[in-house]
Amino acid sequence: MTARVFVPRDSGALAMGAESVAAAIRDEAGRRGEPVDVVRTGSRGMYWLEPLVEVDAGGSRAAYGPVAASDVASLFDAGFLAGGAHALGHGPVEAIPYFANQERVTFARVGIVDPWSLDDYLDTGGFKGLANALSMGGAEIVDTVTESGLRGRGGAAFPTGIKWKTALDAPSDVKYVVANADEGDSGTFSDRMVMEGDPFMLIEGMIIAGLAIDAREGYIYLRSEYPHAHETLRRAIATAYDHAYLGDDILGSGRAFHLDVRLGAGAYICGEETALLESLEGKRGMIRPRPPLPAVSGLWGRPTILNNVITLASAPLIFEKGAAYYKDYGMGRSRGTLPFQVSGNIRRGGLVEKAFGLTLGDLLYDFGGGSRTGRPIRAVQVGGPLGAYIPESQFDTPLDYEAFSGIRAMLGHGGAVAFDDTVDMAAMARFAMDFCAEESCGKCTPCRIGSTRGVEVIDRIRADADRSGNLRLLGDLTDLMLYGSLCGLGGLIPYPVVSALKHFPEDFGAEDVKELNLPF
Amino acid sequence: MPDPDTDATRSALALKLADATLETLRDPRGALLPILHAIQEEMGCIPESVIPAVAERLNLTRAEVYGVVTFYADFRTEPLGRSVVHVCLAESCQALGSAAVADAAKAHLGVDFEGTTADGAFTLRKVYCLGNCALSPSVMIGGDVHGRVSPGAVGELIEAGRAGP
Amino acid sequence: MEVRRLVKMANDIGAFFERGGDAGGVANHIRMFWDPRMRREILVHLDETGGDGLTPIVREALQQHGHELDPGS
Amino acid sequence: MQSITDRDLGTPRPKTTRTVTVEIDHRTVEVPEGSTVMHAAAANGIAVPKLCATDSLEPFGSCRLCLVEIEGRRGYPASCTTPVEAGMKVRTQSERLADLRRGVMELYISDHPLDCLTCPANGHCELQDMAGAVGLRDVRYGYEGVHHLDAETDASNPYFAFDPSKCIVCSRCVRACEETQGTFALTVDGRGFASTIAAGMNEPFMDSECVSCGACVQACPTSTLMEKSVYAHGQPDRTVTTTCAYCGVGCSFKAEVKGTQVVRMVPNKDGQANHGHSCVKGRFAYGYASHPDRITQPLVRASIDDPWKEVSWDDAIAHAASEFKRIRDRYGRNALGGITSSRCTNEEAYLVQKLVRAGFGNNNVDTCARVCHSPTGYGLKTTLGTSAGTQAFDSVEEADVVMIIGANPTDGHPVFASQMKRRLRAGARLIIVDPRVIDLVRTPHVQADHHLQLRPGTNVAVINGLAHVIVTEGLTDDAFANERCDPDEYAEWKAFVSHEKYSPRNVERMTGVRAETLRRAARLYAKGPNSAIYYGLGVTEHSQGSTMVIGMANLAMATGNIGREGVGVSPLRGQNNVQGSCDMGSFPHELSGYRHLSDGETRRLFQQDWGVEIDPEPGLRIPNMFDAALDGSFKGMYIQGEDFVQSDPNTQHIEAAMRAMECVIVQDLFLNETAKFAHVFFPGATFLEKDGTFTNAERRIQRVRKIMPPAAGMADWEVTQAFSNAMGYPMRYAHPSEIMDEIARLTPTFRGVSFETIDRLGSVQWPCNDAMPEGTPTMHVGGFVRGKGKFVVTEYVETDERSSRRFPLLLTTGRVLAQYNVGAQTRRTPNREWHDEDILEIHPHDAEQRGIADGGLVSLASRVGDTVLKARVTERIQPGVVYTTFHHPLCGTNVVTTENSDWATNCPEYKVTAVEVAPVTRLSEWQEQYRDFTRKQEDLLRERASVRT
Repeated sequence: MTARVFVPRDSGALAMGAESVAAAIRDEAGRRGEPVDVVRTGSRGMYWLEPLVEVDAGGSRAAYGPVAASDVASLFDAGFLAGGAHALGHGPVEAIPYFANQERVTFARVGIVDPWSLDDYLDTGGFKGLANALSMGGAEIVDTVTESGLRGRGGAAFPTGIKWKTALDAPSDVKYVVANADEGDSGTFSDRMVMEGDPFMLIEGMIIAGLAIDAREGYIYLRSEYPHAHETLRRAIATAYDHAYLGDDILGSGRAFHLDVRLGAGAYICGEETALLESLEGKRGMIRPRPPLPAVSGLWGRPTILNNVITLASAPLIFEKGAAYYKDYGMGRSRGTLPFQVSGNIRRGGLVEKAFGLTLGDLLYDFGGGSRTGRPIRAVQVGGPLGAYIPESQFDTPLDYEAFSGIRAMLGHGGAVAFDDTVDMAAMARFAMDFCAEESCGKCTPCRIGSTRGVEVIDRIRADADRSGNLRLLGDLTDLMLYGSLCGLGGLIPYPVVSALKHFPEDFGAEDVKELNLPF
Repeated sequence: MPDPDTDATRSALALKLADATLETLRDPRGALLPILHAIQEEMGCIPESVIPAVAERLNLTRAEVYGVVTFYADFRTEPLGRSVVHVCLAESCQALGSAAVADAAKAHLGVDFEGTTADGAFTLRKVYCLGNCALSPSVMIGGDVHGRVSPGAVGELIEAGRAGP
Repeated sequence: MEVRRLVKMANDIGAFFERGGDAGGVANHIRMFWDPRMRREILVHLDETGGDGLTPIVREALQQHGHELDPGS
Repeated sequence: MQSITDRDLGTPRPKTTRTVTVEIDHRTVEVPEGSTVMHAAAANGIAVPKLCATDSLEPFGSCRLCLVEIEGRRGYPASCTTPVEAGMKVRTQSERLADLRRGVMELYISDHPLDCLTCPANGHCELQDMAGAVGLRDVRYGYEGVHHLDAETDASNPYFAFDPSKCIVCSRCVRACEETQGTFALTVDGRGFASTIAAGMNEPFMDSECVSCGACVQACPTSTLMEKSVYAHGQPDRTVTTTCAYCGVGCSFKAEVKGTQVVRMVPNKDGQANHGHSCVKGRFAYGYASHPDRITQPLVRASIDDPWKEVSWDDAIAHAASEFKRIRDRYGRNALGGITSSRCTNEEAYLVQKLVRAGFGNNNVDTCARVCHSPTGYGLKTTLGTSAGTQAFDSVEEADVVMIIGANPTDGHPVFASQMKRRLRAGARLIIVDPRVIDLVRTPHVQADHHLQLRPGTNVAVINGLAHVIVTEGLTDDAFANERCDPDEYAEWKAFVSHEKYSPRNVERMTGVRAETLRRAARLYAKGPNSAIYYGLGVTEHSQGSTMVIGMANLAMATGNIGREGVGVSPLRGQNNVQGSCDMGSFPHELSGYRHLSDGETRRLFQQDWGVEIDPEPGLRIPNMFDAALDGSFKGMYIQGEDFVQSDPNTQHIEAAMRAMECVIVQDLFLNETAKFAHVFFPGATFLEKDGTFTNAERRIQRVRKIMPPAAGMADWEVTQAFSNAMGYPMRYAHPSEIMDEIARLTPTFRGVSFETIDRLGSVQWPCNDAMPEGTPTMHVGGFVRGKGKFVVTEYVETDERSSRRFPLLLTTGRVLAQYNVGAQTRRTPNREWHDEDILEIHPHDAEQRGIADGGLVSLASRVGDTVLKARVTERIQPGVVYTTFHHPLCGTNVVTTENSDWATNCPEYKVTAVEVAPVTRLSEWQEQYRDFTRKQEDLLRERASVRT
């Protein structure tokens, strides 16, 4: 019997040598005359174990990792094809506590199936949601999404049902669905994992969104830094066309949906939805003022559903298992699960899908295992480069949208980046301003000039040049940027800056931050 | 000094790439970015001299195309080294010492960010986030991402990524 | 005036009214838009040469409506 | 920078009559629904600080100065991008807002030179105003940070400078270039703090795609983009609203003046034809008014070989009158005639025709419309009942399909072209009928759906072919046509166009337009639902010009595309007042308001008012005048503001006619080509030097207002009046308004027109009378002016001018953006930097056959003459056809064009001349003669000084 070995093709695994591991397994199997079927999968999200090789061992999958090509011979020697014991062995994947303690809802398939295989997708419940949605009217689809309590997973957490309803109600003969796959926040990679590990789920979600508002065209706007996701999406879309999930007549329903991937070109700002639309239209990625909302006037001026990848990828499950099933997860107004991503200076970096309610400390210590360097974790930035730095005193905050805004932080896309106690928080504040200056589209004044001046002001503070005057100026500047900027780049960059200053004033040589007229 | 013959050849090639790209698109609107990607992939950059031809094909002005080229960090009007070394400087990588990795890369290559080695083999650039944060620090060399890169290992990785002329 | 040019102008007018065979239209147009001396000269041309160079419809117009065109009448 | 007297409401006024009630700063105000908060506030006298917003551009939201507080909303929404909602409560001022606004200004000024006192915008700079308004006292960032203060000025454009060190990157210039002008020549280079404004690929403005319309200059809130004239003269102190004296669009301008010095011309935002937009001519090319070539003293001479004598006005007028009387006595009253000018005011045109009819005692009056749009008058009057276009320019905003026939709006009527392009970008479809690939066939963001690239001279076949498809495919609006028009004539016309002769396949053979293209264009036009025809001299300047105008009117009537907004048949008039000069009774067969002399009632009205007998017989038309001059029966001509030696066809024929006359009086600004054959020269006044009115292509009558005294002491109407008095027919007008009062008294369609009406309404479109006291934007609403619309069959008659072995190519002619008509004005401005000579366009195939290289010198010969000019090898022109312009006298385009003309109106057939082109190395014989003659005439002019001193 041919043994099945699973080696991820996820780009994180590839960055750790998964390609050569897969080759080595094939070679070694050939040499030994043991028939092996190497299946390429997405990642389980336990990146500290990548490349994580799994084998089919009687109903469960035995895990070995991190495997280097040089380990392969010894794995064969240990009989890993039958789940044999080895120093790199972890037993059944599902039993690894990091994994066992998750609620894998959206990521149920990721790391398990071959993302290029439509059969794998269908075998695991794929396209059942679509089949159900095809029997519903647009309003019913939108109602279902509303009932599920799904909120935008891109960061703003806007109720998805309302967004879809706005696009449904906007009169137009042409509408669009756009997936925001411009996942540019440091510390986030869940979109990439979905696209690399379960692309049909995104495609299915987009088709459902198309059915909801009678949009017949969709685009995935993908950042150019994700070539593997691009490749996987292109293959999956081609397959979906071949099997009439996409095209002029979806599964014989008479409904049409077409889907393309378009690449960004190295502009963080294009993760902002209006800049994304400009970019998709082939223009400079400049922020558009709102109103009008994209749901009313989006791509080429037409009503457009524009959602983050995970948001759209959540739809198939909602339609497969019902709104109530999804809504059952979570707490308060944060329903369902969120794929948290823990990274930075952390022992067990990876993806943790959990219902809302887990605390930051749980994520850092229970899952993450504390810092990689073994030193105390001093600060965690949650929600990407525009997210606040959170000090240890707030690690007990539940990972929930409302709880986070309560401490003037944001959950964003669910990424948490840990820093140990060697971090210089004034340098991190400077970095935030510098990042803003690098990535500002240049439209609004507070961001265009303010971010550059912000770097200069922090430099003066760090150089102790009129420190108190410049600290006051930094307070005023962050206030202006927070309240005066056109979009979330300039408008949120005060979060890392001010939080760093407020929680770690010593790094700025600041004595009393209360005097500083900080915006929060 | 612009060389009209070279410019004409380049423009012809750019037009060919533009047409080939347009064929792959269902909606020709918004074709500019895909076309610029195709040109850059083939020609290593988007020479200013091809911008008028691209503009003409898409019925845009050259000002518009130029504005787009200069907006996006990916696009450049001058070619880079044969292999590009991207050091991620986003927060997660910083948390694990990407600054030291960057310094090591600079020292190895003898250039600063945006610099190209004298032999044209490498250009060093910074990047914000490769999506490999759980395996920081990350470096991308010639399109291949490497995780958990230590300052000591970066030189070897770079050399392994050296592309032939 | 050079009669060749008047003949050409008259024939151009004739060509427009040709289709309906509307000689009256030709005459009326000349009556409404031509200076009397031009009208006189073309009539003289008709008298003297029998309308050399004129198309049939123009000749017909001048013959049938000459009295309306003659500024002296 | 906008005009010094403009009020800027920040964002455009919404097009609605519905209102909502909101509260702003505790005041309850009623504002148009869809207004932005900023507009609502500004319209009620509440100024919210702003820099990136201006009411000529869509909201942008970048400067963040206009933040306000709105009850119930989080944060501080930008008032420029937030629409009002009923019941909304807005605060525009608070301490918090003041802090934020100061913060924004502090950032701006941290990257701005502190040289207000020496800045050309000093005193009229929005940045300066805002710094004051928000009370900026300190820039705590200092000035040592990164900045753009060392950026270099681009002075390549002759009219304005670009100083990026003053730039605040508000993108108003970029947006104006896109939204207002539609050229998209500007962009932002880079992003973030590094963003800078760039023309083209960061090129000098002159090398970029910029067409120098001035929209960016007007939009700029600082001195970044600033007229060089403001650098030179400083800020103006008053404005005078007047009307452009270039093309038939009739842009309203605010002349900004210091004393009598025009500092700059700013398009009037309230201008009803141009809505605040302009082109490179009207905006900048007014310098001819103070050009040293201006002649400012009357001149007389006995013969054209004599030197000129400078004399007083009294002597000049007495001399002219005595000469004209002598001619009248010797050759009879019909030996005299006059030409009214389409560049002068309505009042002046009216006065010249009155002088001819009442003072000379004949009807030998004509105007340059003879050689451009006379077929429009004939064709539209015949079919619809009025010799004028049916629409206002704004009508295009309601059009779904635009069909442009024989017009090149981006060059000839640039400001209307911008409005049209805006509509096209918003989705209207476009059909172009033109032998040449004009810009609108494909220009950034505009692409014609169909280009019917016909052979010159085959218009009527094309229009019949379009009609054939529409009729035979049942796409007509029979209900409309049968109700509004004579049903019998309609049926006859349908039968006529349905004939196989005009089937698409046959039309393809006749015209070169592919049958399928013709079919598709016809269907597109017929299905509209709102289809509008715009046309130009490519329709009228043909042997069948009038037929074609009739054909277009037929098509519009048959498809129901007339009598409402968004449809119609609209001539794009060439000269500023060509509509007006026609309205004023400048034609030899009709009195003002297009009433034929044969109408006894009308004649009696004038006879009573003028106290003279009016000859009931039509007079000579321009070409007839030349023929009569050569024939010896026409001896004296008073020519006001017209240069037909350059502009009219068959130059050598005209020159001979000029030499045959005994007294030619030219009234003009310069010693133009015609004046070189003159015996008396009356110095003319520019539009800046007199009062009056112009009527544009949409029948809009607008005021021309005097900004400075006439350079020669008298306005043109005063000279005509003095001349009339000297001729023995008394005129006693104290002001042009009295002339307009007389016009109104004698012209039913002008009954309600007066200077007072125009001043009150801004402008008025005739008919303006008791029925339509505020004028008539759209004609033929509910019924045609003539009663029943008249279908007239339009048989295609091939022109005599066809290619032959000897002359195998067809020449067609046109205009360029930078030059105007004979170029007398624009050649005397820096506009010549764009176009310094006429160029012959030739297709690569024809060029190669003849060994012609791009830029090479070629001869252009027809059966009447030949000239030499440079060639441009281009695929804009089809094989077998060549194209040029006629803006430069030495280039001699009209040496080649023939005396063929429109059957109905004698409008010359400029658009079709059989020619041959060949490479040469030197100028033509005519050009050598022209040079000698011009040199001699210039010497004779120069010698006048010595006569005086």
